[in-house]
Amino acid sequence: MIKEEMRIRSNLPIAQHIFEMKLEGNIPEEVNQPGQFLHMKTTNQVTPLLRRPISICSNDKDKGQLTVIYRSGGQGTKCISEKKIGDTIDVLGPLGNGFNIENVNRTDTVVLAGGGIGVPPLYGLGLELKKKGIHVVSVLGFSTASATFYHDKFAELGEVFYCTMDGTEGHKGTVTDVMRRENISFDQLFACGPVPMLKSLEDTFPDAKGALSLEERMGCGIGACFACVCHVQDDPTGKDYRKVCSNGPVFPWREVALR
Amino acid sequence: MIKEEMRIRSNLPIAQHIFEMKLEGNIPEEVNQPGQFLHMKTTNQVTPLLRRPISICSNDKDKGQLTVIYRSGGQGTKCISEKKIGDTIDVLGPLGNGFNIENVNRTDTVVLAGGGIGVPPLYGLGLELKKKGIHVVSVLGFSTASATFYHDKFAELGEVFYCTMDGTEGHKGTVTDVMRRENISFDQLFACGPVPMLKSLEDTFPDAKGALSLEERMGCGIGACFACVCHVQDDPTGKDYRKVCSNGPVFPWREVALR
Amino acid sequence: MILETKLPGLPMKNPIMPASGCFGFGEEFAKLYDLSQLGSIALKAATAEPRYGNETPRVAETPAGMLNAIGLQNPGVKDIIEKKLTWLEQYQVPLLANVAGSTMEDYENTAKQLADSGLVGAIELNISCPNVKEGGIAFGTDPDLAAELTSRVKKVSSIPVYVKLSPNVTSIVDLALAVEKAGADGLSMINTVTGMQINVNTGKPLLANKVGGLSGPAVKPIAIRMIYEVRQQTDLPIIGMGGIHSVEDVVEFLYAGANAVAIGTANFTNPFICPEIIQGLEQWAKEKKVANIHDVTRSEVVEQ
Amino acid sequence: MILETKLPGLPMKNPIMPASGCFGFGEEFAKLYDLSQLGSIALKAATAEPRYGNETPRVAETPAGMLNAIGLQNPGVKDIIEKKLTWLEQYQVPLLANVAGSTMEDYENTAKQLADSGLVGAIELNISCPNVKEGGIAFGTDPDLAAELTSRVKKVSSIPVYVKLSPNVTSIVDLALAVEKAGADGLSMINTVTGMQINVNTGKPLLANKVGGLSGPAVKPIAIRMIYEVRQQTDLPIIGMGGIHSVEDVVEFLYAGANAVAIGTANFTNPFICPEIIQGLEQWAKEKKVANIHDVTRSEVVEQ
Ligand SMILES: Cc1cc2nc3c(=O)[nH]c(=O)nc-3n(C[C@H](O)[C@H](O)[C@H](O)COP(=O)(O)OP(=O)(O)OC[C@H]3O[C@@H](n4cnc5c(N)ncnc54)[C@H](O)[C@@H]3O)c2cc1C
Ligand SMILES: Cc1cc2nc3c(=O)[nH]c(=O)nc-3n(C[C@H](O)[C@H](O)[C@H](O)COP(=O)(O)OP(=O)(O)OC[C@H]3O[C@@H](n4cnc5c(N)ncnc54)[C@H](O)[C@@H]3O)c2cc1C
Ligand SMILES: Cc1cc2nc3c(=O)[nH]c(=O)nc-3n(C[C@H](O)[C@H](O)[C@H](O)COP(=O)(O)O)c2cc1C
Ligand SMILES: Cc1cc2nc3c(=O)[nH]c(=O)nc-3n(C[C@H](O)[C@H](O)[C@H](O)COP(=O)(O)O)c2cc1C
Ligand code: FES
Ligand code: FES
Repeated sequence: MIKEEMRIRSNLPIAQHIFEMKLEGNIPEEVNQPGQFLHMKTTNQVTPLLRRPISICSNDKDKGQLTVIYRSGGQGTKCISEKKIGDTIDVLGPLGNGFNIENVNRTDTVVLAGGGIGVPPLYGLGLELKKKGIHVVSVLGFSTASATFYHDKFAELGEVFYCTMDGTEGHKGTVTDVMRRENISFDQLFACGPVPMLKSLEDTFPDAKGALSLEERMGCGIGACFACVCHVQDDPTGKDYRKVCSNGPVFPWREVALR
Repeated sequence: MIKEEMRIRSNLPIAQHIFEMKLEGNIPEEVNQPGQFLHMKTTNQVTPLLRRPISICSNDKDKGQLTVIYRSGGQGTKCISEKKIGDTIDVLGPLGNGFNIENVNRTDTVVLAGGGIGVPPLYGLGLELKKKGIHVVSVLGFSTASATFYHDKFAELGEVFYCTMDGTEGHKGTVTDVMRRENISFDQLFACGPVPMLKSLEDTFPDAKGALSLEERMGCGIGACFACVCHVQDDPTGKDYRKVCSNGPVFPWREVALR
Repeated sequence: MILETKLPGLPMKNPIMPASGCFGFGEEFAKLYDLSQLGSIALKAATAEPRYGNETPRVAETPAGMLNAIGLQNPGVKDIIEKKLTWLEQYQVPLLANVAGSTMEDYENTAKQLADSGLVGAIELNISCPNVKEGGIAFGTDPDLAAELTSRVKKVSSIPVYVKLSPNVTSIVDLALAVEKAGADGLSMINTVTGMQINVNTGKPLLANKVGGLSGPAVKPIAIRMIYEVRQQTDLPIIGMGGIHSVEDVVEFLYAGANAVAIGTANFTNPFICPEIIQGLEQWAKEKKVANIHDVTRSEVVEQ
Repeated sequence: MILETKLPGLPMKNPIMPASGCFGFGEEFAKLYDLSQLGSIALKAATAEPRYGNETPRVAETPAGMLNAIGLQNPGVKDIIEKKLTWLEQYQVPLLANVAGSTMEDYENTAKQLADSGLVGAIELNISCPNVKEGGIAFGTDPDLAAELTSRVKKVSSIPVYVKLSPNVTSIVDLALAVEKAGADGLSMINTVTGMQINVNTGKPLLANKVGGLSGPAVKPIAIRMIYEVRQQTDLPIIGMGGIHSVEDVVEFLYAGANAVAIGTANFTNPFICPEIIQGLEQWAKEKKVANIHDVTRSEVVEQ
């Protein structure tokens, strides 16, 4: 884990409220799994006070560059979206444990199930899987057509199913709906998106292998403050826990309680 | 008084910690006296919370441009100093009452006595006096040579005496020292600078005509909050007051108590 | 879409007013916009006699906030009525007259004169100003004294009386319930939080008065908590304040349990903030399809 | 130039320590820098039994501050001693063990075990955590209870006891004097200010626990004021905290009357803040030609 001022190489809107930012520095060298995240200070001021956790979308060790995709919504992400090429940004990373693909076999079919701003880390994961020659199917859900992004990039990974809540692009409905309707089968399922989506996937595919990536409000981002804990499934005492920032954000299916 | 986003035309260091900034907008049209000031929001965030009062150094109604000179010291002025050409800045102005030169006769000799960051508004005042054909002598005091600025500009107004506390430029000592030592006489004396300087001028020239410009910590800048009041001289009740922001910042000599 | 807000003595067009001490008597702002847009105006504190207040510096900036120790500078109640209130009458805005003092008699006299003037809609008892030495604070921290003061002022005042509560207490609920019992018609909360800044160059307090009152966004979470707590215990009208800078902030205060809000420090950052927020609130209600702004206040808060 | 700071039970190299709850038991930070640089470490609160704490969301961001309602999650005093303290021993940093509980017996037992372990330099009684329902707060707001708790813990503890004071009181001086009389060896101040944030999309409190503790730069003026007030009344060592983010902030706390300082929330913004501030303080003292950092604390504060 490094704290550094990363240089901004580009920072452009790619969909409604969605920005893609390319950053350069020493952190890319340290990234060891897709699904790890950065903790970003949005200004040099004491407001916004807290860092913002943003997943690494893709990483290029050789160039020392990485890409993040983020939604500009609240105060902090708005500050990030106003940064210009050549500016620097104070970044802590890489943080957390990402997607472990060591147990994915070369002959497996992997489904990447992404919802909204949960889609970006799946792209980096897909790149790694493809590098290993693994068959990748992406099922990507968005609220509406104007919120979608990275069509070409996901197309390069393999087959892609889109769905939107309002039906303006792809199937109308949720990621789970599409997977059921299209009878999409898989050996391993990797997912990132809002909790209701994850929950519905877990309920629908109770035996799925693979992993999911969780979000939780964070303080430190490094495991010290206990802001980001979640419960564990099958824990009669109710006292067991995982920290999303340092044990996760990626967990095997059915390890943590989704609520 | 207008509140507007002024466009930054330049923002460059001209001495140690001292910046000159040129701004464009509708405020210049409203300026009616040298010595009025702007109240500047330094960021779009809630920190720094308060606006910063900065005097108008010179004003060009025709071009819709004005110049300010400021010292980058604390948090807020640092934010201003980081702004780039083309950026905008939220400005309230023009505020307050400036130097009244209606009572200066064409044949008068006027001394402009400035100390440090009190020097800038005197330049705009000097321009107006010169326009009326009045004989201007400037006596400018700084801490040290590297903090001085606007040599050429003041030279264009007339004779200039410099002094520095450490003797690195001009006379060693204060503005009052220089005026005494050089026997500088005047019909009217206009001054802006730290209170000890103003006080020493007032003590040395107890009958001076003209005016001085005061500083005080401000809240609103428009006369509503009573943050910036000062006592009045010869006020037995102790209850009389002036607001620096709206009655001043320029006052005739001996109207307000200097402490 | 309804913004109208009827509080005791204050038939407001909308739930927005400038906060006491941050708007003078409106003269400066009247040059900037039409004051008749405002729901109400909380006037600068009136005392029986004219006051100069504290020495300067009277304000300091803090992270997302400011400290002030103005010390209740004002021309005295007589001048206020004669010069300020008669002038304000033209705007037809219901006025909330903030009253301060060092003795119960002071409060009674000042409040009575204001009420009898017929020019203000309600009295706001400032029992919580941290910036004056002579009493005032004790009234704001001791429930018994607060109650006694309230009932005495109620007796002499023909118009509704709001009590402005101090956040510098262990239990603001105790204070609220005490003044409610004593007959208060409404609550204003919160006044400023006592704070201090030290000048690191001199090692001494920056404000001449040493301590000052903290206001601005920094205190908003404290205000929201206190209003939420008090709202669980009483149905009295609450005028909420503390750090409001945006329409979202106003909505947060309404959800917490405020019936109307006052905007203080933000007037310094943006003198046009009050009319801008009134417009913005209208817009917000339209977008959220809220028919009556007071549906926001009441519906969500009752259950703990 | 001397930064050394000798407080009861805490022979510190410098006056800087991370604040309780913001640094865990140091494990995460030990990966980032050498903990032996620190003056001391205030450990995360220990309770008699393991606790899960509150549900999430446990933190919210506020203007220049944050709210937290962790709810004292910790593995229980036994595990803390066996796993955390024995591991921390390698750094040779004096430890300040924060203790919380819901009954006096809880506090006594936990404090005794920690003291008896021989692994910590002093106890910090957390009588002021606003984020747990079962008691704890009352100890922090009632001077008599605070005093009783202090003297009971003093009796069972072989090491010095600091009491961590709550800012959510009418008079923090009363609390300070009460625990001083009861035998406290030092004071920590301030704990967090109780606050709330409401999610304007749902109209409901954002934190699962509804209320949380406000920390960060926003509360600094409150902390400075309280330390300054308490310093007028007692010579007890004070560990000051609340919003420290820079060397200037540390100096401000020392001028206010603190003998050492703790840095909490700033560790989240910058995990390297503690060593950076230690270095910066050394630099500052050099520039200002301060021979002993404690000349700053004492000289300026005594006169009111
Ligand atoms: C491990 C992880 C990876 C993430 N990856 C991405 C990503 O790649 N792209 C992306 O757009 N978003 C991502 N998020 C969500 C992102 O962190 C939030 O959208 C962001 O923090 C909101 O900040 P704001 O300034 O827009 O909102 P504000 O409302 O100003 O935020 C206020 C506070 O709440 C926190 N917060 C608000 N929403 C969330 C949330 N959903 N999750 C966690 N904290 C939140 C903020 O961090 C901040 O502390 C990720 C979250 C986590 C935990
Ligand atoms: C009428 C008037 C005209 C001024 N003209 C100029 C000018 O032309 N050029 C220039 O460099 N400076 C000028 N000043 C001083 C300038 O306002 C302060 O230097 C500036 O506000 C300091 O801000 P900061 O962010 O650097 O300091 P910070 O320490 O961050 O300021 C903290 C707070 O203190 C206030 N403050 C600090 N010092 C002063 C001061 N000397 N006067 C008033 N408020 C202060 C700030 O406004 C802010 O509210 C003027 C002041 C006044 C009142
Ligand atoms: C400069 C200033 C002066 C104030 N004067 C008064 C006053 O005279 N009477 C009063 O009841 N409150 C006074 N207050 C408190 C405000 O009315 C308000 O309660 C407080 O500032 C919180 O709101 P805000 O954060 O929006 O400013 C004053 C506040 C400030 C900043
Ligand atoms: C996430 C978090 C957890 C905390 N946990 C504790 C705790 O367990 N015990 C305690 O005494 N104080 C706790 N505190 C309070 C801090 O120790 C400190 O008193 C307070 O945060 C003010 O300092 P700061 O503004 O530098 O954070 C906690 C604060 C935070 C932000
Ligand atoms: S964010 Fe601090 S432990 Fe996870
Ligand atoms: S700054 Fe508000 S009255 Fe002058």
